[in-house]
Amino acid sequence: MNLEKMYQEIILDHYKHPQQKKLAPLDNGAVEVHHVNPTCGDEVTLRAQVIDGVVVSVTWDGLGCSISQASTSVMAGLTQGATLQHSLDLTAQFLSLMQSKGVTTEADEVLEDGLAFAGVALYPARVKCALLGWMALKDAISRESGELNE
Amino acid sequence: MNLEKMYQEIILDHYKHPQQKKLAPLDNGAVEVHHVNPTCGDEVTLRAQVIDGVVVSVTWDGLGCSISQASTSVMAGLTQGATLQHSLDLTAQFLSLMQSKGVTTEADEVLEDGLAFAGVALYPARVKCALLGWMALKDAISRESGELNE
Amino acid sequence: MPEPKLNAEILKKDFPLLERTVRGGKRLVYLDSGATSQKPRVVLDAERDFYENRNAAAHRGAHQLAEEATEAFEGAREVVARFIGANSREVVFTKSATESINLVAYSLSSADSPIQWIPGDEVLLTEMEHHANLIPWQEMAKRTGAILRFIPVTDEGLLDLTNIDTLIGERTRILSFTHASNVLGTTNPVRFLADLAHSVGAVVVLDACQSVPHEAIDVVALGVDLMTFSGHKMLGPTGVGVLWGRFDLLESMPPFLTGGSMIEIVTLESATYSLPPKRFEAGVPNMAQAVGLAAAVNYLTAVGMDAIAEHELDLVTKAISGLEALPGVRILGPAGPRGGALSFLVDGIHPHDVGQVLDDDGVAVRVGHHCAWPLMRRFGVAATTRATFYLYNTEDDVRALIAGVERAQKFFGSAP
Amino acid sequence: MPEPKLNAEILKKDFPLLERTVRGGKRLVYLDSGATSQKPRVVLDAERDFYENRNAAAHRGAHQLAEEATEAFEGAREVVARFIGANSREVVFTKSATESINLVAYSLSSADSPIQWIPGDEVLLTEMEHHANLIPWQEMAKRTGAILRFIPVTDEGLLDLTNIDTLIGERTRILSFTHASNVLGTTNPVRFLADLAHSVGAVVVLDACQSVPHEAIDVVALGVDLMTFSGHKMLGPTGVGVLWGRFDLLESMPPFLTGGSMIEIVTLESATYSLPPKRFEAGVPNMAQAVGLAAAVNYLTAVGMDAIAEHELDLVTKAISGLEALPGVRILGPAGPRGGALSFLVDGIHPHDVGQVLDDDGVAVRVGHHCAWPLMRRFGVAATTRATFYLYNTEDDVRALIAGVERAQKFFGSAP
Ligand SMILES: Cc1ncc(COP(=O)(O)O)c(C=O)c1O
Ligand SMILES: Cc1ncc(COP(=O)(O)O)c(C=O)c1O
Repeated sequence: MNLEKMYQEIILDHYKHPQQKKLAPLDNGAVEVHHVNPTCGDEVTLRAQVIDGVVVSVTWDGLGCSISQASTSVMAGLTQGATLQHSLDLTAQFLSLMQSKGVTTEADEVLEDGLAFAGVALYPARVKCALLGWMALKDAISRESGELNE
Repeated sequence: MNLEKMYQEIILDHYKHPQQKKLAPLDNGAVEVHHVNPTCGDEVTLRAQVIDGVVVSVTWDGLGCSISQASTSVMAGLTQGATLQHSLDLTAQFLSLMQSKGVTTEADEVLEDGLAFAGVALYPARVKCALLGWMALKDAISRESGELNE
Repeated sequence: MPEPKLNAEILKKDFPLLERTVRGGKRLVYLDSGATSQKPRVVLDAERDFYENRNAAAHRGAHQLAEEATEAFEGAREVVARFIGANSREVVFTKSATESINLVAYSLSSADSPIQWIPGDEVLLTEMEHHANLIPWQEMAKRTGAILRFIPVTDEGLLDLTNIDTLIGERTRILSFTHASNVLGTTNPVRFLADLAHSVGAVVVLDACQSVPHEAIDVVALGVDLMTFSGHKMLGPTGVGVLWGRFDLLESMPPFLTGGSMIEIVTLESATYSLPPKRFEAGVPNMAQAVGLAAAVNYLTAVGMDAIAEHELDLVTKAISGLEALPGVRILGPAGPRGGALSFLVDGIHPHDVGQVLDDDGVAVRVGHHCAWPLMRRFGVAATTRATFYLYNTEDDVRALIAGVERAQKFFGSAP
Repeated sequence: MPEPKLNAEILKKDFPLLERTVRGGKRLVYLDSGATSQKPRVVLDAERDFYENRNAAAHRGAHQLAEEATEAFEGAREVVARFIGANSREVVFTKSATESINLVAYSLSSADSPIQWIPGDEVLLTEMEHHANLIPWQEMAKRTGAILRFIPVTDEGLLDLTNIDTLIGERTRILSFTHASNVLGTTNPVRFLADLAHSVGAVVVLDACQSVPHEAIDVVALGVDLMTFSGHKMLGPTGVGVLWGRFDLLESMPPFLTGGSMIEIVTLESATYSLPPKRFEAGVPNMAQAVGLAAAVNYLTAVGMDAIAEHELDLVTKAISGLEALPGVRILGPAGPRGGALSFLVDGIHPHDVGQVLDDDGVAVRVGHHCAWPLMRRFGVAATTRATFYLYNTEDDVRALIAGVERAQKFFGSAP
């Protein structure tokens, strides 16, 4: 019963058919980051490229549980082609969803498939899994901006 | 009530009129040791001289509570002039009295005034006070013998 | 609205141990809370509740029980943080204040320390430190070549700040001192000293073992960088202490104890470490003790820290005047304003013997050097008798203390 | 007379937590004792009794309560010492096995250590160590210039002793390894390795976290020099661990944590230290936790360590055959003789997801790298699912585990 609530069809679909799970070549100033979940050893490598304030490419590879894989897939789908600001907003929104203990608000609807992770917020130990890819994106963006600023 | 049992007249007498509490000069191969009770800071300096297997002199000085002072006084009185072996036997006997939880045996009678400390054995925190001078003697004797053996 | 005065007679009923008798039926008069405090029922219940309902390895499991244990442990951290006006990520659970200070002394002297030691650099302490805030620095000095210096203590038992400008200087890298003396009851001018030390760029460590249990503390207002205290002295369980630190400082400090749950990535050859506070909490933590400490903090808060401080000052003031009225009794330390530790000497009677007579009356005090041996030497004594007060002590307890000292004087025939 | 088999159904009633339900009324099947064990009522009662009747600062007071607290604390030491066939002066109470190992690694690398390090000296570990027995040595190697070497692990999960003669040699100063693997269940040949290490003069440290709780241990027969374990994994409270050491070795080791109650004489400039065990127990100790641990030891002894070992072997054997009967399930580690830690992989399902399904059924297992990340890499996996058994587990628990794994396979559609 609870299980189905957590592992929504959308999540299992993304898990089985992850989006953009193939690292694009590292050129044109794309940034690569590598994040690890220290409690379970799950890993993600993410490459992001920002041009003129738009995240033109988000690709990744990784090893991990259904939640981390599906969530990274959703993230990649939502942010590729989005503006930098929108990507950051989405990240903030997803983070707040994960801290919501399962209560969703209207604002969460921008997350589209990401909304399916509301059930995960009920399992504190899995929140980190769901955040793995999003935190990698945030890191990549801040490095990218760091470089731009220099 | 308990107090009187612990602070026997004999103990208070020795406390007020300690025996051999005046360090003899350090010559003729006498040994000096300095012992401290780490829980309360009480100290004793003891000088002992052994000649031909006889403890010819035991003098001391120190700062401490009634129990440590009285017990050191009794020790000095009993061991000065005794054979080395007898002094060690007395020390062992006193130690066993202190571990007796207040139950005395016939064997304890060799301790003479030292028997008055049976009540102290009921107060574990004071046992160390009662042993301070005796342990200093034991140490002095073993150093003395160490030196003899060299 | 001012906090109401506390009623110790009523509070006392919350402490099961205080109902017991000693030495053949005597009422226990517990005046040794400076060594360790008694525990209210709610603290014991909280620990037991943790074990009976939520016990599992925090931060390590993905099952429900582990989640609940993590929540309990992290919840305790928040309660403790709020109590001292801190953010929870700045609160590290250790086993004791002693461990906390050692953690700081080791971490700040390791190769990766934010302080890079040059022989001749100085650590400034005071003459009134507890061994726990002295020996770790002696050992650290051996490792780094640092020199220890000491703020002296006046005859009144206050820090002698006359030459403070020559004591704090460019070479001072660390100032570590006690907020309240566990022997003299002195309360030190934290903010003044901290500001002075900061003006030369030193790190300021506060030993708050004898203040956090007894008065309202706002760590930001104190202006220090690191602060330590022990749970067992503030109604909490044994086996838990706290290190608080400014987050940016903690973040720059290398770990001390290493092992599980404080890592990011581990290979056979090397490891990277988590952010504080986890970086400093290797291994399965003292979860039940942290939970018990949080319950103690909640209890203290409900009673009111200002009310506690006022109550203790009232008791210690009465004790001082009662004891000073006895001929041949000398108080060590300031008259006031002061903390609740009260050390005294009775002419002609060794503290051990004073304590024995008190014990015979059911009055539990501490005798000895109180782990502050150098301070004893400063006052030319080997030991003192010390009474310490807490929220559950009553005026009856003070009367029992004074009566006991009188009895000791009679017993040893030293009363003039 | 052989010990009677234990009856887990009856013992279970002694553990209040095991009566609770999880995830909406499911019976709790606790298979995570390798992380931390549950506590029988007698342990909670013993701790509470200490606080309610004997709480005071051990070794520090001269009053009756302090005497009783000292007796309780030192009595606990004797109980623990007897349990492992040791003398009580060889038993040091720490906060955890993690602290114990750090104590050893710091003490043996300090300037006064009995081992004087020459760069190139070696510390020998194994590839199956818990982070607690790996990272402290990495840090120590940084300080001393020592080189870490590792006994490899075979595909079966055993130590690969083929080249042991090249691994242990003249340069080996310390051999530190686990008695039983917390991941694979492997039990290592302690005596053989200890004798070999002694033949080159190395100090032998044993991590007995996963053996002392589960089988009868005689530390003399094991032939090691130092041994560590944690109370919370053996029915005891959190916040207490043990370091056992040969007395002459302990006596030659400088202190680690310094502060009160571990000293002989203290001046502002320097201090001299007590004999072990006090030398290693600075500060007011974790008295209640030591007392609780002694109650746990008494409980374990009453049940019988051989009966416990037999019971666990029975359960793990049944679990192995049940899991192996499922297609696509692979066990890591030896078939037997073995300890009770059982790690496995389910084809096509990540351990986190296996654990989640089990949790949904009320079965608490651990998933992840189990603080043995390098061992995971050795087996080419990021994580495993791990079940660990203890005296209160039943065959029903084993059945629940197997049924849960089957359900996970159905849920994720990975069962062939
Ligand atoms: C083999 C082994 N060693 C060391 C430890 C560390 O124990 P603790 O976390 O209680 O210090 C553990 C448990 O986590 C373990 O299983
Ligand atoms: C001022 C002060 N600092 C440090 C300590 C050490 O505390 P603990 O023994 O709990 O580590 C104490 C208490 O003994 C103390 O009074």
